[in-house]
Parts: sequence; C-alpha cells; structure tokens
Amino acid sequence: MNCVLAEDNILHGTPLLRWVYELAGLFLPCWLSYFIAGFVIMFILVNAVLLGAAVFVWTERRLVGRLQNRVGPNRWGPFGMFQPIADLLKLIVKEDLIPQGADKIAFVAAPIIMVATAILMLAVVPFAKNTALADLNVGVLYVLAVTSLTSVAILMAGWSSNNRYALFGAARGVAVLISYEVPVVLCLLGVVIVAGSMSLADVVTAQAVPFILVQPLAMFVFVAGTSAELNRTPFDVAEAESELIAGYHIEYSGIKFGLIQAAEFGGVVTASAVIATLFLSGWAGPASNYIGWLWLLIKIGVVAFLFIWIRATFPRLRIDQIMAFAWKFLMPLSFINLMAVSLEVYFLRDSSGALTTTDLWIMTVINLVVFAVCIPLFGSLIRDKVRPAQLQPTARATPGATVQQAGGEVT
Amino acid sequence: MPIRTEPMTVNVGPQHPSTHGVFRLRITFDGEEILEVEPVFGYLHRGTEKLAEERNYVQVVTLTDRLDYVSSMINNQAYCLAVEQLLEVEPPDRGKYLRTIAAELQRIAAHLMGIGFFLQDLGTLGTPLMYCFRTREKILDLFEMLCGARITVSYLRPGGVFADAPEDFWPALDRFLTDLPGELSELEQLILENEIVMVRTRGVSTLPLDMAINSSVSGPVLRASGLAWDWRKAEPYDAYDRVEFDVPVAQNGDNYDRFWVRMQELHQSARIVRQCVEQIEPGPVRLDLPLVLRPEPGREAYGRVEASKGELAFYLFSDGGISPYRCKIRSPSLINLTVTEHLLVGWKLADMIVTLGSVDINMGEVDR
Amino acid sequence: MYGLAMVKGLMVTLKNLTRKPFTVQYPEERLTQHPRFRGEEFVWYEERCTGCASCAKYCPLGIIKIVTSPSETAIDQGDKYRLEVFDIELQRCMFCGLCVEACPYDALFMGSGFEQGKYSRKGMFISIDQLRQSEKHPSTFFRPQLESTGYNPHKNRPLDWKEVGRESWNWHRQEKMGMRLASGPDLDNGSAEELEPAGTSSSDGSNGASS
Amino acid sequence: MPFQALTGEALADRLAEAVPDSVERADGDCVWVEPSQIAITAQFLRDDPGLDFQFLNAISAVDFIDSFDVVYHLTSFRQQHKGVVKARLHGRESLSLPSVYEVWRGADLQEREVWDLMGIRFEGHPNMKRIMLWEGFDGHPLRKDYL
Repeated sequence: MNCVLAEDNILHGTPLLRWVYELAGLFLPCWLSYFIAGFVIMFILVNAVLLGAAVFVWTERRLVGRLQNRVGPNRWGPFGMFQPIADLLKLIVKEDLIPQGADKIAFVAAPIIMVATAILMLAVVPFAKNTALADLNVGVLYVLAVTSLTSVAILMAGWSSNNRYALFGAARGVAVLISYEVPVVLCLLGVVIVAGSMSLADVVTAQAVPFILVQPLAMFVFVAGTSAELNRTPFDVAEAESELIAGYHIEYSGIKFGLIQAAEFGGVVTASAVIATLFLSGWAGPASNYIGWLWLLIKIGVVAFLFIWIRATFPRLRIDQIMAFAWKFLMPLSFINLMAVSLEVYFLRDSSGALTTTDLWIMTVINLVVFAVCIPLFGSLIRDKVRPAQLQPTARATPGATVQQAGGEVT
Repeated sequence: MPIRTEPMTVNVGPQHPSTHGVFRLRITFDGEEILEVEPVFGYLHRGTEKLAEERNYVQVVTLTDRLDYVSSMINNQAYCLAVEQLLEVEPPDRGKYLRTIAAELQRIAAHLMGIGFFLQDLGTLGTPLMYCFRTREKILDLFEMLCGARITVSYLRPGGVFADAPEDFWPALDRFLTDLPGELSELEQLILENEIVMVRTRGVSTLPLDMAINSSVSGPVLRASGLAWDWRKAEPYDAYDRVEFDVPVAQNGDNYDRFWVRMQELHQSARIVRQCVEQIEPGPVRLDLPLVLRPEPGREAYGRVEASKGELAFYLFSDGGISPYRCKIRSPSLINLTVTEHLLVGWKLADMIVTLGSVDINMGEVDR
Repeated sequence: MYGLAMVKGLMVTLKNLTRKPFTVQYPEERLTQHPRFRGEEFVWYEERCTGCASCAKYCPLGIIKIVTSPSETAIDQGDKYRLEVFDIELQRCMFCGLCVEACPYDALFMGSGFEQGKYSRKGMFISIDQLRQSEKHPSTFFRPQLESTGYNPHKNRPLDWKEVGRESWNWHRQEKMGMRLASGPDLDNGSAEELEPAGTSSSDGSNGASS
Repeated sequence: MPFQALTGEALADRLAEAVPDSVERADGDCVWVEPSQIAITAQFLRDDPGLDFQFLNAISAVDFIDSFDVVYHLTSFRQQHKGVVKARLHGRESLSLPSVYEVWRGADLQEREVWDLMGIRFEGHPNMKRIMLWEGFDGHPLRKDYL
C-alpha cells in the first residue's frame, strides 16, 4: 500500500477508483496507477453507455415490433440479439462520407461531442451503494450542464452539413433543447430542495419515499422534458423522419452516423438512469446492499419501456406546439411544483433542516392532490393555446359529425 | 436591430419519404413557413394512355392495374365500365356483384393505406400503419383467392369478371367481415381522437367548398369540404343501386376532416360488401364476349367510378379497331393536386407533409 | 378529460404487445398460397399444345416467342404444329394470366412459385426445354376443371397432361369458359390424388381426350 | 331527381340563345363549340342557373390526324345533370384554344397535360408549361404521328 489517494482529491469519494488505484499502486508507480485507475473508470463508463445503447436499440426495436404486432429483428443470434452488433459492423465498413461544402471540423466533431455528453452523464449516477463512478457533490448541476452540451453538437451537425434539411433539424433541435431546459431545471430544484443535496448519491438516500410519489408533477415534467431533449416522439421534430428525412444527421454516414445513433440511444439509457435515480429512488430497494445494481437496472428498464411505449404510440407535434407545450404547460407546472415543495419543506422541516419519512408522506398526499388538480386544469387551458391564433376552432364541436344520405345535395 | 432573413428554396422530393412516391415540390420557405410551392410531376410517367392505344381492349385492363396501384380493382372497374359503354353491354348480375365486392374491398384496402401513411406523415412510428396493413393483408389474401394476384389483380374484364369466386372465398370473406369492425374500432381508439392528431390536423390547410368544386376536386377531399357527392350514388354503376350506404360528409375541409371521412368510408364499404354477400345469387359472371373486342367506330364512352381517391374515369374513343383509338384517363390524384398551392402556402413544413398525406395522392395515377 | 384519448391509444398498443405477431418470417414460414395464385414457372403441356400461338398474340407485352413447323402426323392423330421455340421472357412478364386465358386447348397454365429471381438478365427467360422438363404443378387460375377437383399445386403431386384438360368435365356443355362452374366433375370429394386420367375411364362417360 | 345526361341538342339550344355564333353543331351526346368561343361559352355554362356546370370533370383531347377534338366533360351538382362540350381544331401545327382556367381552376393541370401530350396550347393559361415531360422534350407523345 504505497499509494493512497489524498483526502482532498476530487475522486476520493469514488470507492471504485480508490480501490483500483490502491491495487495498482502495489506494483506500479503512483502516477501510473492513478492513470490506470482513471482509465479503468472511463473504460467502464464508455462501455456501459455503448453496451446500454446496443441493448436499448435491440430492446426498442423488438418492443416496438411487438407493440406494432410484428416481430422486429430476429435474424442475428437468439431473438436477434446480435442485431446491434451487425449494425455496428455494417456502419464501420461503410464509406464515411463528408459532403462537399461541409465544414469539416464541425462535421467530424459533432458526433463525438454527442457521444461524449451521453457518456459523461452516466458518470455521476450511483449504480449501488457508494458505487458512483464519480460522486460529485454537484451531481445534479453536472447533469444539467452536460445535457446542455447536446444542443451545441446538434447545431454543429446541422450547420456544418451544408444541407437545408439538416439546418431545419438543427434549428428545431436547438430551440427544443433550450426551451425544455428551463422546466427541467425547475423540476430538479424541487428534487434538490427535498433531498437537501446536489449529490445524486444523497438524492437516492433521501428517497425514503420515492420522489415519483413525493413530487409526481416534477416527475411528469421531467419525463416530458427529457423526452423532448432526447428527441423522442412526440417531440422528435429535430429528426422528424417523415418531414426532414433525418434532420440534423441527414448527411452522416458510416461510423459517424453510428456514433450519433449510439449517442441518441445511449442518451435514452443514461436519461432513464438519471430519472430512475432522481425519482424512483435509484438503487434503493430490498436487499439493496447486495443487488442495488439490479434494482437500478430494473428501474432503468421501466423508464426506458415508458419511452419506447410512448414512441410507438404517438404522432409528432409541430415545432410551435412543442414550444407552446414547454412554455405554457410545463413551465407553469414546474413552477407550481417548486412552490408547493418549497412551502411544504419550509413548514415541515425540523430545526436541523431534515425531513422525516412522515414528512415525506405528508408531502406525497399534498402533492398528489396538486397533481390531480393541475394536470386537467392546465390540460384544458393548453387545449387552445397550442393552436396558433388564426386557427381557433370552428363553430362545430366535432368535425364532420353528420353522415348524411347523399342524394347529391349541395350543402 | 431587425434580423435579416432570406427565403430558402428546398426541393421536397422526388426522393423524400413522405411525398408518397416520386412527387417533387419546389418549396420556398421563410423559416419553416411556406411562401411558394411549385409541384413538379412526371417522374413516374409511363405513357399509359399511349400504351393503351397499342393494346386490345382486354389487354388494357392490365395497364389500369398500374395506375393507382393500391386500388387496382377500382381502376379495372372504371375501365371495364367504359368498354361496356362502348359495346353497349351490361355484365350479368353475379358479375356485377362480384365487381362491387371486389371494388369495395379494394376501397377499404386503399383507404387503409391512405390513413396509415397519413398517420405516418404525422410522425407515428408506423404503429397505425402496421395495424392498417394487418387488415389490408387480409384483403390482399381475398384478392389472391379471387384472381390469383394480390396487387396487380386484372380481375375484371369487359362484361364481368374473368372467373367466379372460388368456394373457399365466401367463408374467408365472412371471417374478414366479422373481424373488420373490431380492427377498425381498435384503429379508431388508437388514433381517431388522439389529442396530438387533433392539434396537428384540425383547422390546418382548409379547403373551402367553392374552391374545391371549382378546382375539380373529387372524392374524400371534396366530401371533407362539405359536399355529399358520390358517383356511386349519383350515377350508380354495377350493383351500387341495389345496396344501401351513407356518404360521410365533413364540413371544415381541413386535414382532420379528410382523414375522418376516409375512416367513416371504411365502415360504409364494409356495409356494402355485406349487402352484396347477402344479395348475390348463382349465375354466370361474364358475358360471352369474344377475346378481341371491336366496338363500333366513332363511338365514345366516359366510364366513371368513385375511386378511392376521387372520380376516376376513362374516356375511350373507338375507331372500330381492336384497340382504343384514344384512352384518356381522368385521374383523381392529379386533379386533386390542383389545389396544392392553396392548401400549402402559409403553412409550415410539418403541415405540408401532413396535408399531402391527407389529400392521399398516388404517383402511379398522378403521372400515369 | 383532455389527454384521455392518448391514454386510450397507449392501452391499444399495450394490448397489441400481448398479441401474436401477424407477420410471417419469410424463408422459414410462408403464407399459404391459394391454388389460383398466378405464379412464375409457367406450366406447359407439349402434348396439348397445337402451336396456335394464341398465347403469344394475346400477351399484352408480346414476350412469348413461338416458332413452329408443320408436323408430319396424320390428321386423325390430331393435327398440330411441331414446336421448335417456346420462349417466355420472364423479366418483362407481369403475370396477368391473359396467355392462359387465351389458350384454347388448356396447354398453358400459370405456375405456382414466385422465386425465380436471378442475378442477371440473361437467365430471365423460360425456354422450351425448361418448360418441357419442369415439374408440372399447374395453378388453377382460369382452369375451373382443375379447381373443381380441389387440386392444390402447392401440395399435390404434379399432373400429367391427360389430367388437366377440360375434356373429362361436362361443364362446357352448359356454360362457357370463364363462367360460373355449373357442376363439377364426378370425382369423389375431388382429391387430386384420386384424379383419374381423362379418357381412360371418363366418369360421366360422355367424352374423352380423343373426342 | 335522377342524374341525367343533357343531350347535345339541348345544350346547343341554350348556348345558341346566350352566346351567338358559338355552336358549330350538335348531336345526341355532345355539342361542338366554335373554338374561339370556348372561354365565353364556359363562362355561360358555369354561370347560367339552368345549366350550372360548376364542376369540370375532365378535359381530354383526341387526335383525328387532320383535326383535334378537345372534350370537356361537365357536371352540375345542383341540377343533377352532366354534359359534354367539344371544340374541334383543324390542322396540326400551332394549335391553340382559349383557356378555361379562369372559369374552372380545375382546368389548370389538365390543360397543361393536354399541351404537353397533345400539343394544343391554351391561351390565357397562367402557367402553360409541360407537366409530365421536361421542358425541351421534342414532340407531343399522344399525337398519332408520334411513334
């Protein structure tokens, strides 16, 4: 034991790194073992995301297939499980085109940034007790900061492609990302207020009652917002296959396209992990000291299924409607949630500022009532708001409600 | 400081997933808003009318399959009606009923395609489309029983249909008709009142009735604008005068109404098929016409049907030879596109795709 | 409530998750084809063909090429032409079945398969030798005499030329080709395995191949 | 009121009153109209309350080697009748006919199609360009002499 991580090192709180560092330190010089420890962490991280993306791609395609009453990929391996690998191999051997007139640097950099953000996000998610790769004390802030990077990457991809569809996609994507950042941040504030910490590990421990119950409104807004940030139906305007063909990544091919897809699907996995951690109490569960990772996986699966299910069912909204949805529906809801949570915490907390489980249950009841009132209320308010002004509904309530015998009369 | 903007011209199509074939629109956008539209046709022009002048009257039936290739039976029907007008003959009753059954099944199939792709254009991940295809597949199986082919059927002949339905067709048709309401109601539950669909389509790209009529728009698009006009009612052909059905009409003429009218027509078509199955009686299915037909010279005919897309008509002129002297095809898809500019200008890119889907064109018929 | 229809939609998709897929995994599974299916690999019976070239004349695309020479057979053995070439250009064929409809002697039938895809255009035609040698699984398309026996080209054995004609069948006395079947032949339940060769023992005793 | 076909004679009678010199001849099916008068005739056919042909079904053209027929199929929804109007153009070169675009917008694409495939120009059409074929295509394919 000749190498010991200093107490003030930012990664001291990460047991995995410390363990690898000390183990490697037995044989190697300290600087090298520090490097190796970092490398091992990154290796795990990158592969977790990419493997997660691969598994998610397969799951989504199979599930969407079944939701659509067909089979989905079933050729490669048992149940078509090797399909993502086959796709990857295909993408690797395909020619890597850079269109003439493209801004080469931005064009190449965009997919890399996209993958990076997806991977980085997972770094702060605790897999089990004390097993976060990097237990940052500003974990929530870090998540927000990293997700915002995606908008830069989308803009780079769309702009550098020198394609008008890509430009449409990029403009839409950035608009959506920036708009949805606001309600998402406000939701997270509610979570942080209750948990009393920005560290995701602390957020998990604070969930004696899962936050999905304590703050259903926040959960709803967060899932909707994340779904928009991930470009998933019904907010997938940036790609909008039927309109923009592929949106901002229309010109990408080969492994660059593969990276974008990996980032996209890896993003869903990491976002599901973040949602599971923030609202579904992460690794907590029965016997969580031993199978905490399993609980997390199950919860990720549930959230991912929700994403897939919604994607398979809904049509897409128009860009102005998506904006209206963010600013006129999700924003007020997240404000209401923030206000409610703040007031509740203010009145319920004890002298040290901590909340007991009973307090959480009281909050649950109040917030469920708030949820039940707010959603229908704002739902009926949004009804006409999402429609542009010149498109007020016509006098008739249901269009074409008359089925008339046609003798050929002009109505 | 005002931001300087400039319009941007984009070619939508001919290679675009949502132009329903090789249709091309040259669109000038201001941001996402459409300023100018110029439709460009002809990428699928095969000269069907010229080809028809080189083939004898029966052979032309195979060409009509390929016009609107999702509603071949109805194309066959329009053409055969025109030839029968030329020859002044009428098919036997059983033939008429079989034609009506085939045409109405085809209408269900074509409308399902139209609805499915319309919803696909709205951005669903193919789920309603797959459900539509599930039902359509059964119709194609029925067609295979009738005539041995699924898409390019060539089932109808001048003077009837080429063969009676096989024995196993009737139970299969019965099963299909029993299953159909359930499948349609599932589709309706899935999407008909979906709020996102409502928000996306209601009030979008409205077509006023006077403009629709003046622009020769026909079919579901015309009925969505508020005119209860259906050639099956106005000028009944085949067995349509012996069955009862309603003509669904909507008032607003927007994208939702066009979609809604098609949904309702599915039920009406099923109703027609049911009545035909009840009424059909044994008998010959085809007139004893020679293989090579020679109508009297100088005769002309305008055979018209209510096809899935609108009024489909064949204007035939005979010079007494074995092939039509002139075979003009009045294709509803092309003529419904007369209003493209009116429907699209001022709306957004996303609406444009949906509007095209709601007008439900088929390039095989537009370009011919 | 607003949003209820979306929930309903979600329930519909969820319901479908539990259903069996309706698609067919093609090379392993197949849709059952109807005996009337108009397939490739035309079935041609040289014994029945007189070389009249009606099929070639009636083909809308003109892809059937027939070359004949007068045969030396005596009139009483059935006057016919000797066929030298009978090529069907498959790459342009659209399987409309008009050639089968035109054949007056039931010599040409649609086939039952659909897997004649080739990698080059050169092989995309059926020659007379192929037609002679191929297994005869005629489609019942436009051949009511076959259909009434319940023959299924996808399941039953290949048919001999004597078994496919309309001679043994009395329908044509009452109604003409292409019309509704007035009555089928007197074959017990019409299993094709029990199909008796026409002419040898005609069930209704009214005719035979030589009549 | 059943849907009925107006005979050419009936149409000719009405037209002869309203638009003098417009009718060339008429038979049981259709009426031949003086080509130069077709736009005015169309206006009358649409606006006359008795005829009320508000719907233009189709514009077709037939090549008769020494002449061309342009056929207008019309329908009235209110009056429940249909009618056929024809205009005969003689010769083969530089044929033209007044456009009915201003009367029926539905003529837009159909007149372009007739020009493209039959080579009959419609004067007054705002966008008389080829539709199925590309600009610069030689000849008009549906003519009988185009092989």
